[in-house]
Amino acid sequence: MAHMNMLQAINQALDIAMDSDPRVICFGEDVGGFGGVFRATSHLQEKYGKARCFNTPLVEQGIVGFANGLAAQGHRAVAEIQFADYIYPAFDQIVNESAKFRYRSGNLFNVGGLTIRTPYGGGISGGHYHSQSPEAYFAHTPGLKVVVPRNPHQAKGLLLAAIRDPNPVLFFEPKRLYRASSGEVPEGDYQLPLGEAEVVKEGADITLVAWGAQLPVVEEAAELAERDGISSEVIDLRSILPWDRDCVAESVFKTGRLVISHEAPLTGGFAAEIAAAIQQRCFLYLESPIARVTGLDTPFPLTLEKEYLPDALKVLEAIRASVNF
Amino acid sequence: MAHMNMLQAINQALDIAMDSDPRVICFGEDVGGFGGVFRATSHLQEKYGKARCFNTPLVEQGIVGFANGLAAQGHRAVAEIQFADYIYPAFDQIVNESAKFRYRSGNLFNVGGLTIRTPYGGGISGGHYHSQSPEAYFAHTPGLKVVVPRNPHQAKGLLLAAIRDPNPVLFFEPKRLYRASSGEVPEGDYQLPLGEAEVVKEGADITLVAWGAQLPVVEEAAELAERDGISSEVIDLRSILPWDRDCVAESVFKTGRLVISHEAPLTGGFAAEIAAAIQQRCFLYLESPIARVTGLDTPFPLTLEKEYLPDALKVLEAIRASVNF
Amino acid sequence: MTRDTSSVHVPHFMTGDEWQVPTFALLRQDGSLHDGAEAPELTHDKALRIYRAMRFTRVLDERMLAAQRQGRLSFYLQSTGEEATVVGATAALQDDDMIMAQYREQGALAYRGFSIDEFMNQLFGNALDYGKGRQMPIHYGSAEYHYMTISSPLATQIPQAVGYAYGQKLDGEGRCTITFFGEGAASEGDFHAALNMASVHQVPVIFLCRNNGYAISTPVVEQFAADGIAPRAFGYRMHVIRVDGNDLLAVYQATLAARRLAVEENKPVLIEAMTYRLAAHSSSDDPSGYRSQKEEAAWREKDPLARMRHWLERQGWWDDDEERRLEEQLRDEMLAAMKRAERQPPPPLASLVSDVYDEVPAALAEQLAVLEAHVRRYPEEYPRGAAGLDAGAETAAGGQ
Amino acid sequence: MTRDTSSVHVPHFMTGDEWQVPTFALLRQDGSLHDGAEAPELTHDKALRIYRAMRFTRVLDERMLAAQRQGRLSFYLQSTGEEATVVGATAALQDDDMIMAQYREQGALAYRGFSIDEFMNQLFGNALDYGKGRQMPIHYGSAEYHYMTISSPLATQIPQAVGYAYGQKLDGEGRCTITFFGEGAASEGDFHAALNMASVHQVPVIFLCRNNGYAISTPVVEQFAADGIAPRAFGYRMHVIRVDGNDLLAVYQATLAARRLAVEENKPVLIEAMTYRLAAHSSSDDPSGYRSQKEEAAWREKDPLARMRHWLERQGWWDDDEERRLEEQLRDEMLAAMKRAERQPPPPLASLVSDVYDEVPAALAEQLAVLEAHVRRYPEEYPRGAAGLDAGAETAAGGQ
Ligand SMILES: Cc1ncc(C[n+]2csc(CCOP(=O)(O)OP(=O)(O)O)c2C)c(N)n1
Ligand SMILES: Cc1ncc(C[n+]2csc(CCOP(=O)(O)OP(=O)(O)O)c2C)c(N)n1
Ligand SMILES: [Mg+2]
Ligand SMILES: [Mg+2]
Repeated sequence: MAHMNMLQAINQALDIAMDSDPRVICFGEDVGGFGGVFRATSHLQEKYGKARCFNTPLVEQGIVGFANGLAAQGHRAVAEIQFADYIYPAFDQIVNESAKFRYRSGNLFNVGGLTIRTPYGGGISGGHYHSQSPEAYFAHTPGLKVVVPRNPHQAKGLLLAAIRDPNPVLFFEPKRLYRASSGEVPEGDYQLPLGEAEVVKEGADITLVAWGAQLPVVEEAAELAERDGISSEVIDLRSILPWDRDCVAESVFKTGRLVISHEAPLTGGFAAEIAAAIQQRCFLYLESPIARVTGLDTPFPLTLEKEYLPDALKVLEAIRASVNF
Repeated sequence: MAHMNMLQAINQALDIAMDSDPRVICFGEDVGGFGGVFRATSHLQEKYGKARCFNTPLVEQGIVGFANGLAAQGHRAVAEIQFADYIYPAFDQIVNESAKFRYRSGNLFNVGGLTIRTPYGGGISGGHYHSQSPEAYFAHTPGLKVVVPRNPHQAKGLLLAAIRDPNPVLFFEPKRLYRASSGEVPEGDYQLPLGEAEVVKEGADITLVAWGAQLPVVEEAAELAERDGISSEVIDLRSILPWDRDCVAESVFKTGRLVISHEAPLTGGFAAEIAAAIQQRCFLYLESPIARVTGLDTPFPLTLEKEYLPDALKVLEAIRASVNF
Repeated sequence: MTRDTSSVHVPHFMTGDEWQVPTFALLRQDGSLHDGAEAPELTHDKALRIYRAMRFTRVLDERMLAAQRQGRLSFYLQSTGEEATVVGATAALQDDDMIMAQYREQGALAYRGFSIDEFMNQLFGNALDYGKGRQMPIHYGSAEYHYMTISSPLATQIPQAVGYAYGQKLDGEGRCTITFFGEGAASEGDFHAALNMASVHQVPVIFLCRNNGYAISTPVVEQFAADGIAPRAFGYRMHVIRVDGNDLLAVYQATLAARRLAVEENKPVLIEAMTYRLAAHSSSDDPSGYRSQKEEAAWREKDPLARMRHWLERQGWWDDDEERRLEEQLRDEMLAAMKRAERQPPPPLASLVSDVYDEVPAALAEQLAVLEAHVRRYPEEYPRGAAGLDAGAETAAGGQ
Repeated sequence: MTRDTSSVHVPHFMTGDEWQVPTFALLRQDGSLHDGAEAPELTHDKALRIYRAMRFTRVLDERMLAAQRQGRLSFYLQSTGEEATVVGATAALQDDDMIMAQYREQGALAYRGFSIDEFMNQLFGNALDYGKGRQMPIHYGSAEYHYMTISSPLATQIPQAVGYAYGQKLDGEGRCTITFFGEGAASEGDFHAALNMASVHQVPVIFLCRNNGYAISTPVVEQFAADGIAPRAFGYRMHVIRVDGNDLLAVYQATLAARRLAVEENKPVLIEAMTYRLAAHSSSDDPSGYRSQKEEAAWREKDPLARMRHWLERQGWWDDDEERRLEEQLRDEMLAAMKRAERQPPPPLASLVSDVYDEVPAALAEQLAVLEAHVRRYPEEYPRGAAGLDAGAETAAGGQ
């Protein structure tokens, strides 16, 4: 075990992936000699050479198009999009191409070697173009996997799994936690399973579901609620697509209450899917309406970012409302 | 009143919009002399000249980028994307630009004059690239309006409203109904309200919500259910964003049951939002879980399209399951 | 930026009109060589393989358009007029170089040996279609013949070809990738991204633009203001050549040379083939609304098949008899194959959910189970689904 | 495609190395004119207006970077080294021509008269910021000065500028649009789309590329393989000129000529200004990781402000005294304005939901109501939100 922050854990995962498989190639804007604007790819070019870790021209649709082709050819393409807010020029390559590549060819061809890493989320005074959480767009796209880690240990294990998974994976990195989150991380090579949620804290009265940077927020809310005598079960979804319905449903069967929280706007956010699926699966067990604590239905603001964000107090209020329903 | 099909109604709406306001400009791939691959823009170039109705180069990101600028300048830009499946190259211009233009400038600038028309949906043997229903991607994007008409009368009135609305509007045209749906349409200039659902058929036992090409499907299901003695209330959402929660909630307060249907894949489809919002709003009134009848969580197929589609029989089964819960 | 750009003190605008890109041509329509032209080395066998592929394509297009008109097929798209461009370029490659095409390149598959049955199974989307009946007719793909499955969104394959070729370069086995696309598709942002990335990363890729005059109804003058697509290469300091796309020998020779640059020097190349889409855009289109019969007739005079045939005849490699026999044979084989394909069952119901991922996720397997139960309840309403119900049990499990 | 392209019979590849785009320059660093160069007509007043805007920009950048370092600002981005490019181009336009910039063009606003207070209110995102504190510092916008609000996603403004200019052409009032962007942003697909559409539709737009050598850490050699951005114009048969971007007079003259082409002949023009980003990319960046001090020093020798000042001095229009007075005055004014801006309250809570649409939709008004109640419950946790609670009541209603 070693103590490190999330960026270091991600950098280690990339290093191990490249070291253990010569077919792993990392690229994106500024990821080469400079090591990425967040330094997630530091030293990789030095270690593995310019052919395996390099800068691309500034064109996201080209980066992902190139990555699709490289993955189809049999390499493991690990592309970085500098901010999730800038992933949209590549939307067509991701949604129409990566996601449908295997299906449309009847499995003659696939881009399973593709992983797209991108920092997402607010809390860093980024305004609406350095703060977005676009995971729900991709979660509506069969053929993709969507993964979000909550801490360094998760980040390393999930990223290694994502790179080696035989399906295209979008890996959203909570940039607010890049340096803020640190902890013990196994030194060696390990993987955590995709598509499986984790019960981070057991509880009896209410289930709280979140992912990525929102995990510390709901954990804090759970602690606050504890003071009211409310026992919360906290679930980290980890994968948004496919997502672990069984884990959430099991929990709700027990608690009868559910609060889901994400930073993205409410309408059409992924909490909607969870609420829709769980109200169906757990209908007779629900003691109060499923609540969503999310960003407002607006673009992401700046000066009033704190007010905008679904913070622990807002989650706490939702917990109280649910329990007192 | 005149009898016409949906394409004729759309063509009339464009004609009236251009005639009544010299600032309305129509463009897109093949929309000029040829009048569009579906002929929705027939004769407009002849009538209003090449400067106001023209072909663009084959580049969707350019079409919408250009349209954003033209709208910001004060014109009413009506851009056609040839198929909704090809709107993704313009995703960045729509989601990062059109949707946030007014907000980010504090209302100094806006692209309210923008309307994007695009045919969507399956049922025409189009396989996965001429059949998609991508409305949910845009419904997760504050700043946009998303509208889907169900028949010629609606198409004309809603399109005129969309073009004149002071906000950017995505207008999804159900191409399966272009020629298949015909009916009486007022000859003159009229508008139907955006953001308001319509109760198409009143009923007591269950509420069915759909939009666009799915309307005839749920209407047929309602008829079939009638034979079982089940009385369905059928709601056409018409606008997906903003959507008319009050109308749906009122209905569910009365019926206690809700089935929502769309062609897009289940996970993260817009039915999830409706279900999530209505289970919260109508919690104590629901007699059975809210059901969703949708496309499978796969890309759109071809040979087995009929099996894939959420047809009237599948809606009927959902109605029965809900009533017999 | 190694160039020593000179400095001037009077403002002067350039437009590219300062120079021009000539068209490389070898054959006259009558099959004779232009003055000063030299035919590439081409064996008797290879020349006939090329011509047979061209003729195959022409006959396939005629037959299948007719079948579409009869309602036997939902859709078809011809390559008529562009056979020399597609087959000529393919013939200049190694048979295991990768091809990433747009949709009008059936000639490449024909040249490589994709069988009539393989064509038909795709066109009819039956149980034997490699694509499992998921895409519209003409969306062929073949792993065996190194032909990437066609995808309808335009230009997406162009940057993919760059990535594919980059992988080939890393593998170091001397292979390259060719990507075909129309002059319309070259307007997409993906094209620009691809050219730039290929030239920066020195990738062994050949960009072959079929400039056939139209993108559906849109003529080139409404697609771009420049003299064709070729000058775009200058923006990336990429090697470029323009070629008479109806001249098999010229396309072949240009592509041979391009392949040498790509594979031996890691220099990507743009080839602009000047040709004409003699047929409608597709079976859904009627070109009489946007172009003149006179224009079409003028191009029919430049038919690439006739030109190649005349050359072959001059070599003494072909005659009317052989032509007639080949046509008849192709027609008969196609008719028979079409019937075989039509008789095949549809893909099994379970193929609806396989290949979305490498394995079928639990939630999707559940969706299939619900659908299967539904189809069993109403078998007469879903004849295709019911037909494939039991056949497909293992498919669902295996994901293949 | 009106060009009569000649036919050749030997395959020959071109790359664009056949010719080159020279750099238009007028001023030497010492303020004298190059041999054969002629200065554009520039009145004393206009020359000083230009120089003051350049100096304003330089001082603003210095002050605000310092403020950022002190933690008073979250972020800042300098234009240091590129003032001649931005101010020179702006000065050649009509004051009501539209400007659609990338983010490093504060000089354009300074030239047009955007006040120190207006700058500061945006930088501090306070209640007086036109953008209502929604975007990061340096995302200025001004309807009064025809300066489109900056948007962070790169290159999106380039096709928008084409649409804007198309609208101006329809209006027929002789106005045009200029769009600024970096050589990195020119790699985006939007750039290609914009050039193509502008040339096909003959739109009065000027594309001004600031080729400053870097896109964050990425040097031009990893951005493109060609000799700069200029040759891309040839792909669209667009007028293009390359200019020494540190030479105010040359940029001014080139842009004047470009505007004439755009407005009088509806010919879009690409200008590539060769310059250098003397500072870090932004306050978040440290260039020592990717370029040498030697390289920076060499470019510091070409400082565009010094060059312009030397020219002014040669005209007898400027001297050390005036320079010192101007700097002092600017510093004092900026300090005072910064303090004023910091004292302003934040935008009202209701500004979180206005301007998403022309009017606040019911569901969003509800979300605001819930938020307001929450902030009232925990005012000490949300000091900014609580501060603006009552001030903002009418804002929510009016949507303005
Ligand atoms: C991204 C995208 N936009 C639009 C279309 C619809 N479309 C199909 S083919 C076509 C014209 C293509 O023209 P060109 O590239 O010149 O090829 P050609 O048909 O002439 O061979 C269009 C607009 C599409 N398939 N994909
Ligand atoms: C679409 C998009 N991708 C990435 C970024 C992140 N980013 C901001 S500035 C920048 C470099 C831009 O370089 P250039 O265009 O040369 O302008 P300069 O900073 O040199 O003025 C990058 C990559 C962005 N803002 N938008
Ligand atoms: Mg074409
Ligand atoms: Mg730059």
